[in-house]
Amino acid sequence: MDSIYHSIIEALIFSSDEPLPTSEIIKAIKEIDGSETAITPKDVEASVDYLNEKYEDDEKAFIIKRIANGFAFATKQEYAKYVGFLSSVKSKRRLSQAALETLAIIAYKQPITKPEIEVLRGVNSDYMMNTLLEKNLITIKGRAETIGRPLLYVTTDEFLKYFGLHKISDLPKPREVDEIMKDADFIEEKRKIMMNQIEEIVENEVDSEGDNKSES
Amino acid sequence: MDSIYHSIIEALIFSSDEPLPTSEIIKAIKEIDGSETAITPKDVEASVDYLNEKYEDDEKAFIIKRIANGFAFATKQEYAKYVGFLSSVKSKRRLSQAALETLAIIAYKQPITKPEIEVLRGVNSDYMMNTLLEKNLITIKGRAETIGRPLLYVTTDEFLKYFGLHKISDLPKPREVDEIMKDADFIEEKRKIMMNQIEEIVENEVDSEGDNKSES
Amino acid sequence: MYNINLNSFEGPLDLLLFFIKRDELDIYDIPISNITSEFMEYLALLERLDLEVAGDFILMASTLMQIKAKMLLPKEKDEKGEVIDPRMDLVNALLEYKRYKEMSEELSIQEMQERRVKYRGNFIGDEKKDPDELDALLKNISVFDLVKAFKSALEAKPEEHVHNVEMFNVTIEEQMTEVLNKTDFGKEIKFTELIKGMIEKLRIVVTFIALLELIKMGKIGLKESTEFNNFIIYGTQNG
Repeated sequence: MDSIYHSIIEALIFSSDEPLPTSEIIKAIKEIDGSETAITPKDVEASVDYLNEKYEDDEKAFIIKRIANGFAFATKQEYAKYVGFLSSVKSKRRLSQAALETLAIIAYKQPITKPEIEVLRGVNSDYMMNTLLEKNLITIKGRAETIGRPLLYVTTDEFLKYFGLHKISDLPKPREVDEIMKDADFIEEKRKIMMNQIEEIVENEVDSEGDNKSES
Repeated sequence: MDSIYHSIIEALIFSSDEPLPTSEIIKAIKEIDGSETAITPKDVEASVDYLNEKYEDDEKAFIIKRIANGFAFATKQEYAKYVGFLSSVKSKRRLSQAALETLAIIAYKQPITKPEIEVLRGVNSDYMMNTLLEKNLITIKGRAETIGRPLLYVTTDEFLKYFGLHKISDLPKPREVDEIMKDADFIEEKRKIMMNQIEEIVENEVDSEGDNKSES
Repeated sequence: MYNINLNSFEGPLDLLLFFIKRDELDIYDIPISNITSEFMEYLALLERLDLEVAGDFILMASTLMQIKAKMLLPKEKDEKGEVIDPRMDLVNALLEYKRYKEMSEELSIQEMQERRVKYRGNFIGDEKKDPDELDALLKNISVFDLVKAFKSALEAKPEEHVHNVEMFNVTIEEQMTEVLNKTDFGKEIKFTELIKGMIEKLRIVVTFIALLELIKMGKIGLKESTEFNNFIIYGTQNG
């Protein structure tokens, strides 16, 4: 592949306001330069890797992330403090524990019906489902073939974007039930370490959010 | 000025939703790094010039432009063809709200004639109908037996596939939709108030038991 | 988090897991009698506060009592002759729930990390140009579309000028020049804008013919407009 395509791929991803799939990149290039242009998904991947290495070397403040089935430019975490101060985009409230729990079940078991979710959580989940639908983190996709033909729920691309995931299979694998009780605190510990690392920054962010501290 | 500020300024301009004025950049930096940080508008200008020179040297596909009293990243003109193609494809792909509304009416009322759709929507729907026909989401199925024998429209298998349905009767019933969207805020609010009340009391009780190891 | 923070209990399963963890119980051998009384105390507390107890908690209370009762009866056996533990279903439910609770912690980590990342904020400065090969230009526009747009433009004109038969001098050449002027340097103009203010049908007809002529010469291009029965004309020559 000609090295000019590094720049073209860079321009395409840079100009897209949503994560750009490999297929769209190839389509755009072939449309402009002719359908005989030799460019494969592998070339695109290699090009993105090359670009990211360059950004790293040149100490750029941003890189190309693989997210929601596509590529998108994003700032590096080091600059979270500064950009967090400026922008209001992310000063949205974080999801509640109940919302995360419901989302986890849907993410791992999708497509799944509401009754199934409620059995797993042990609580009525009307409100949570409603909230997640409104936030466009989940959506309805068809019906189950079981009695009553309940609606089936799946996660959306917005879900992937919200959590910075490339595809659903990038989610960490849930552990087998047997393992769970053996070292039940494993993940909690991991989370705590993580929390401590970034606590300071998160606090700054929360401070600049200002008004919504009612959740804990 | 410390060279770290090149990257910070880069990150700030990159992530801002609007063209970012020099004053905002200085404000953000002083807010995070302390008001005594020595950084002047001239430093910011110099930094942007430096960054742009680097982008030029490294043959990046983008530069920082001065737009409307602020700085904003922009892809270079050399790539306008590619960027233009991408954005035109995107604008065509998105099912607009109007198209969706039309599609919904057809899905729930099929078979239906164009005049009936237009009565329901209150606007001429030629363009929308054409779009939906083109995308193969609806099709023509015979004529109504009424005066003028207008064409009858129905949804296609493509439509079912897109929404993950087996048959049209799998669409959520209007009643179900009401239920999903019903305002559960009230219940949630009540729950929160209740929980806060109990929390206090229980904490007091637990404290008085004296045996609780307090973590976190 | 050993303080009882009721806000953090997402339901009866969550509460039971809390008891198990706090008292370091073996989940496979839950002292059902103790845990039932703990659970009932919690419900009593809710009642003492005169609060409506959620149905889910009441349901769990009754499940616990059922298990407790079964524990006192002679053990049932399955087809293989193995003893059925009345607590088995509850244990499985707790483990499965615990599994997703863990995953929600993972999601929470992801959420925190993602919140520290920002995507590109504004796109107004990007140079965009539609592909300019003739094929691409006319891709979604057929002669039929042209005629349709023409027809609708004519129909939209008021009828009152029909009797005003006037002489006026308008030539195809003049209109071609006008169109070229308006589309100079790759500028764009909508068809409806172009014919705006043209009262006489003849002038519109002549302008339309001028357009066709210019397309044939490759001096202008057409592309789709999002509006119905309209299209955009633009110059293919820079100057």
